[in-house]
Amino acid sequence: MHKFANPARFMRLSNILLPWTTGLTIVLFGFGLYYSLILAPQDYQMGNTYRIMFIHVPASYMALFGYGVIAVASAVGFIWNHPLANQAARATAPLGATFTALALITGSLWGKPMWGTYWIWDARLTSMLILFFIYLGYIAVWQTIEDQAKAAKIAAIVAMIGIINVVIIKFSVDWWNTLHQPATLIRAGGPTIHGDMLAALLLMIAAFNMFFVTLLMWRIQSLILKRRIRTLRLQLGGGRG
Amino acid sequence: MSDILRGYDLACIRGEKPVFSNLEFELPPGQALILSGTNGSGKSSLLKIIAGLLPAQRGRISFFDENILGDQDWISHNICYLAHKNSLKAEMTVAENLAFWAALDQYDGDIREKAVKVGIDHCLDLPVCYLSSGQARRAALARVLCHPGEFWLLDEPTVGLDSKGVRLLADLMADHLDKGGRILAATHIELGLDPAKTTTLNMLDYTFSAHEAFHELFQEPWEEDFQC
Amino acid sequence: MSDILRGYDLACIRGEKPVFSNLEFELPPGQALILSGTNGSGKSSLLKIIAGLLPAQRGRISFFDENILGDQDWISHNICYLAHKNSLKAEMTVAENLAFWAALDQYDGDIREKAVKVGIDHCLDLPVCYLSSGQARRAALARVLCHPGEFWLLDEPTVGLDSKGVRLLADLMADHLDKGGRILAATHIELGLDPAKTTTLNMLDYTFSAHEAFHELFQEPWEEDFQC
Amino acid sequence: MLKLGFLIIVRDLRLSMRHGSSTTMVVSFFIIVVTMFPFAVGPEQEILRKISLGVIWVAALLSSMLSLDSMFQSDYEDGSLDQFVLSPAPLELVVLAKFIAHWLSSSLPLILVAPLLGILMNLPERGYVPLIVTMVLGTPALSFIGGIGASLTVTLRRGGVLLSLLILPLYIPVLIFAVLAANAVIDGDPVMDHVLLLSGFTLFSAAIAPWAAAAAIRAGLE
Amino acid sequence: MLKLGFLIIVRDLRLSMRHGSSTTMVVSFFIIVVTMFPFAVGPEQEILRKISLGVIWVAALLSSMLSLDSMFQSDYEDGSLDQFVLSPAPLELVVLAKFIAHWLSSSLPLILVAPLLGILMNLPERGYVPLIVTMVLGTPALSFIGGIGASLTVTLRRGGVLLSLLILPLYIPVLIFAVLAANAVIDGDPVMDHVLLLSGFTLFSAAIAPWAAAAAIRAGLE
Ligand code: HEM
Ligand SMILES: Nc1ncnc2c1ncn2[C@@H]1O[C@H](COP(=O)(O)OP(=O)(O)OP(=O)(O)O)[C@@H](O)[C@H]1O
Ligand SMILES: Nc1ncnc2c1ncn2[C@@H]1O[C@H](COP(=O)(O)OP(=O)(O)OP(=O)(O)O)[C@@H](O)[C@H]1O
Ligand SMILES: [Mg+2]
Ligand SMILES: [Mg+2]
Repeated sequence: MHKFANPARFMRLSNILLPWTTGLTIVLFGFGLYYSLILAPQDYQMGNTYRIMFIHVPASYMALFGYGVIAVASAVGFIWNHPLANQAARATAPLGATFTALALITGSLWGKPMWGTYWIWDARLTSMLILFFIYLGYIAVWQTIEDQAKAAKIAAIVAMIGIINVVIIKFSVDWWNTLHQPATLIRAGGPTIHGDMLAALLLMIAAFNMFFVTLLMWRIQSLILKRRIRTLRLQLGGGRG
Repeated sequence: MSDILRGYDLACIRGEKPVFSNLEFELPPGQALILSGTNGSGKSSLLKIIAGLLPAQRGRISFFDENILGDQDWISHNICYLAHKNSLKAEMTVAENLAFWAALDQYDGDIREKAVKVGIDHCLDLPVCYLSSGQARRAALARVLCHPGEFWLLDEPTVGLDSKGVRLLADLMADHLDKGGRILAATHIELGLDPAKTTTLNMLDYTFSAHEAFHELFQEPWEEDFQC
Repeated sequence: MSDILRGYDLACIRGEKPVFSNLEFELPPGQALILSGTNGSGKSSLLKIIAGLLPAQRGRISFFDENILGDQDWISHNICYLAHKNSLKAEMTVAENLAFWAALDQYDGDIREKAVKVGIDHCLDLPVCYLSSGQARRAALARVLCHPGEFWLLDEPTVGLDSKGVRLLADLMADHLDKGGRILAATHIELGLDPAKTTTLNMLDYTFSAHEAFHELFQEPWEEDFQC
Repeated sequence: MLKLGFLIIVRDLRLSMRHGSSTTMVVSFFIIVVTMFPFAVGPEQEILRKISLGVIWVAALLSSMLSLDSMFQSDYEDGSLDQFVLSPAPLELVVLAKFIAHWLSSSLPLILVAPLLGILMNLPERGYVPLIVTMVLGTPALSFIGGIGASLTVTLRRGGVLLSLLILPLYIPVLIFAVLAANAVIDGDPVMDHVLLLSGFTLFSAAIAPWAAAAAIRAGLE
Repeated sequence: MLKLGFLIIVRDLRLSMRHGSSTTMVVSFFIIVVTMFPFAVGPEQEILRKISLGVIWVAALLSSMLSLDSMFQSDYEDGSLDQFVLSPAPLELVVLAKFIAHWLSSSLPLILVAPLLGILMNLPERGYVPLIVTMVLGTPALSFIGGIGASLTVTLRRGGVLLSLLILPLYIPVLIFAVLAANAVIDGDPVMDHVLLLSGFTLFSAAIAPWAAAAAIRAGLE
């Protein structure tokens, strides 16, 4: 465990991996975009607007995936006081928040032609919105606390409480909404999805995933370097006397 | 098995700034250890580490062969910590403040008598926000007297005290030592304690370089494959 | 017409508590006036009154035949006040803090040079919340140096300073006196200033009895028809 | 042990009475926020009736949140928090006592004035009892969850606004269940499910809050 | 003189950017308060549409208020306020600069995100422009009036809640005129009266606030 905690080893490993993941991301995006914009047929109901799906669905998955990464990394960081895990959790947060925002934006852009309004208080939409807030709170914790060790611990507590809350919210919002407005609006796809559409979607999801991993490694690298620089600067600045 | 409080190999890093390392100390019963050192040399940090309020980067503190570092239970029954801040509620009177802490720390002696000892008895019924800086410090010292703990950790206890107050404090500390108590105090002022009972620890003997500290944080030489 | 700052017949009551009365002082250029007295004798209160931060119960302070008590305009251009608190923003670096106050106080000298003088230059780029208590006090002293005012009011300036810091402060004060500045300082420590340039004001000579204070407040004999 | 907890509750209640009584202020804030709504949405009785329950609950949430800030902040600033950590009373007990004191001094009075606001907001008559009952069941969760937030932000400079960001999302389940339960009564629907969920959430928060808050305080000390 | 004011504005803005940006947090509070309403009053589009404008304005009031607390408090606690009183800059100028900084760092961002919340709350399409315009005209009054409140309570320990009690009633005219004006536009009624009253109130508060606040601070020093 602690072998992997070593930032030098991480830097070495990620320096080897990064070119590959970057390349893979580009290739996957190339294929994915080709499939989704050109190969996949027009939808007989939604016309071309449904193509938003190829951004929307992967972004939604990444939003959830990101929070999972934060939760796991936080737990590891909190229990074993694992510096790299803490940095990983920290690095994931803005990525996850961005993908959440992307899911919200593409979703509501899609909602306008589908439902005639950008936003309805549907259970899934609502819990996504709250997930976004939880991301923001988590990021704010990191931003507010200067001392990294302390920030890591407090952010980990926030993340772990947050994951409980995501579950409770998901479930309570379902309750809240079924009483007032049965959710019948979403769901265009389902099992009847066209083969090329499915391929395109899967490719895009894979591309987004690679993209996510690549960005994450980059961010962890830059956080480690930043920390290194800060330590050196503090030593230069804050000698004794 | 030894009744000496011993610190081994202590190191401290604050906000990524290395403060001290390899620090060792010994504190037998009835003795005082005075921490000296320039501003920013880590006196307050050391006291907080011993009190369990700050995690040490490394090292241990043993007492009867147990590591008491971070042992909340032991600490709470044996250590009395006086910080830069006075821990008094401005809205409550001095008497109320002292009574509250005494009850929480499970001290059951006479509070007024202790207040007389630090010369704050005439302010017992004043709210703390009405006190001058020195009076408030005296009230905080009264809290120390109303604590059953054997170990006193005092962070600049003389701040704000007039010269009579400083003498008073020195007498109280001498008393505590006579009763077999122990004191760790950070101060810039000569208190005039019995030299036979006093050891001085100079924080400047334990400086910590950034290079070392970084290794410490990341547990392995780093420069070999990464230069910046 | 005189260039001596003179206080006449000053009295102070705080929170219904009489602090001092009939206080008089003189402060010619190039001189320091050290306020001494036990805790709670009113040193900080006197400084605040002179700085216009606290209303006096009675009395006046004259300078060139003007009463400067509460004359915000005169005070703001001539007085530099260092309180118990450091007036530094924890979130900003020392340099940013000093630059801000210097600009506001319309001082246009070199700030870094002053920081070197109080030995805080290596912390200039640190946020204030990273400083130890003594380092923060030094930063506050640097602010005093970056103030164009001739009158320094220093309330326990040595708090938290190590012995080197105290010597440094004494030198800076001596410098200021040599340049014709004046200093009013409350302190419990012997600073070692030139005795020819120093007067000591003992606050205990000006105690204010509750009886007198009561008359003062109600301006009329009261006891004759009401005994308690 | 219990004695220590009781001691802390008494001290906190006494502090909340001193200096202009923070209790009065929470109550006034509650009243003012609610009375702003008729101005904001217009005086139509029908709309007011429909939103009354929700508005009262949101105002209660916000008022209870407002006083959270001071739960640990002043203890931190004057160094008392360090002493609590050092004291023989377990930190979990200390924070639990503080949560209880917070509920007594800030939520209990809200429950007492809520019926008055119901009148102002044209709450349907069948709504009063459910409003009170849901507040009794739900507001402790506000103190517990809010307490976690307060302990997370206490060691931060100006954590006040961050506090709301962290805890408002956690308040949402309380709000949902409470309003669902009260509305179910008003509409004559079955209500037990919602009441159970609400109580369950409160119990759950009571169970985790002391541990989480104590851990947060320990982590935040410096 | 102007330079000094500018200096203070820059400093305050910088402080509000540091440490997790209090601006972000005010905005988040704003968004969260608004999103609580659908949970409280139910997701029906029609009701939400009716109350949307009012809810957004109330949330803006509360968010702007939330950050008032820090306007003078931290300066008081660390002794900076004493130095401001002693500085050659007139205290009226100092507080004016602080009011402007407060508006820039807390109300301006609210105005920018308000349209988003309009979408969430199903605001009628004709409502967006009036919402923005009334916010531009009305929010400065919030900073000015709030600033008076902040200066009155700064020297009190834990004045935060008292603050809201003092100023919320004074916020109500802003709320009334703004909502009337915006609704008049939506309903196609004549609007100039309301707009003039709103602007008048803002100008009036701008005229008295610096004097009142400076006087309050001088009176409160001890
Ligand atoms: C802001 C509005 C929206 C949000 C926040 C949102 C959120 C989400 C989320 C979180 C997921 C993935 C998680 C899951 O499968 O449960 C998802 C998937 C999906 N969304 Fe949306 N959505 C929005 C609007 C829309 C609209 C307007 C449509 C089309 C009418 C749509 C169609 C889909 C589809 C087809 C999937 C994939 C479903 C599946 O494979 O499970 N979404 N959305
Ligand atoms: N805010 C206040 N309200 C009411 N009374 C006060 C206040 N501050 C101080 N006092 C009282 O005024 C008296 C003088 O206080 P002051 O702070 O001037 O004393 P000091 O000489 O500076 O003491 P020290 O050496 O302890 O700093 C004290 O007896 C104190 O109790
Ligand atoms: N909260 C903090 N965050 C980061 N660094 C800190 C913090 N507090 C102190 N430091 C740094 O740690 C070092 C040691 O500080 P400490 O307070 O222990 O010094 P000290 O010996 O007590 O000094 P003083 O005599 O001035 O009180 C200082 O160099 C300081 O810059
Ligand atoms: Mg110290
Ligand atoms: Mg004093």
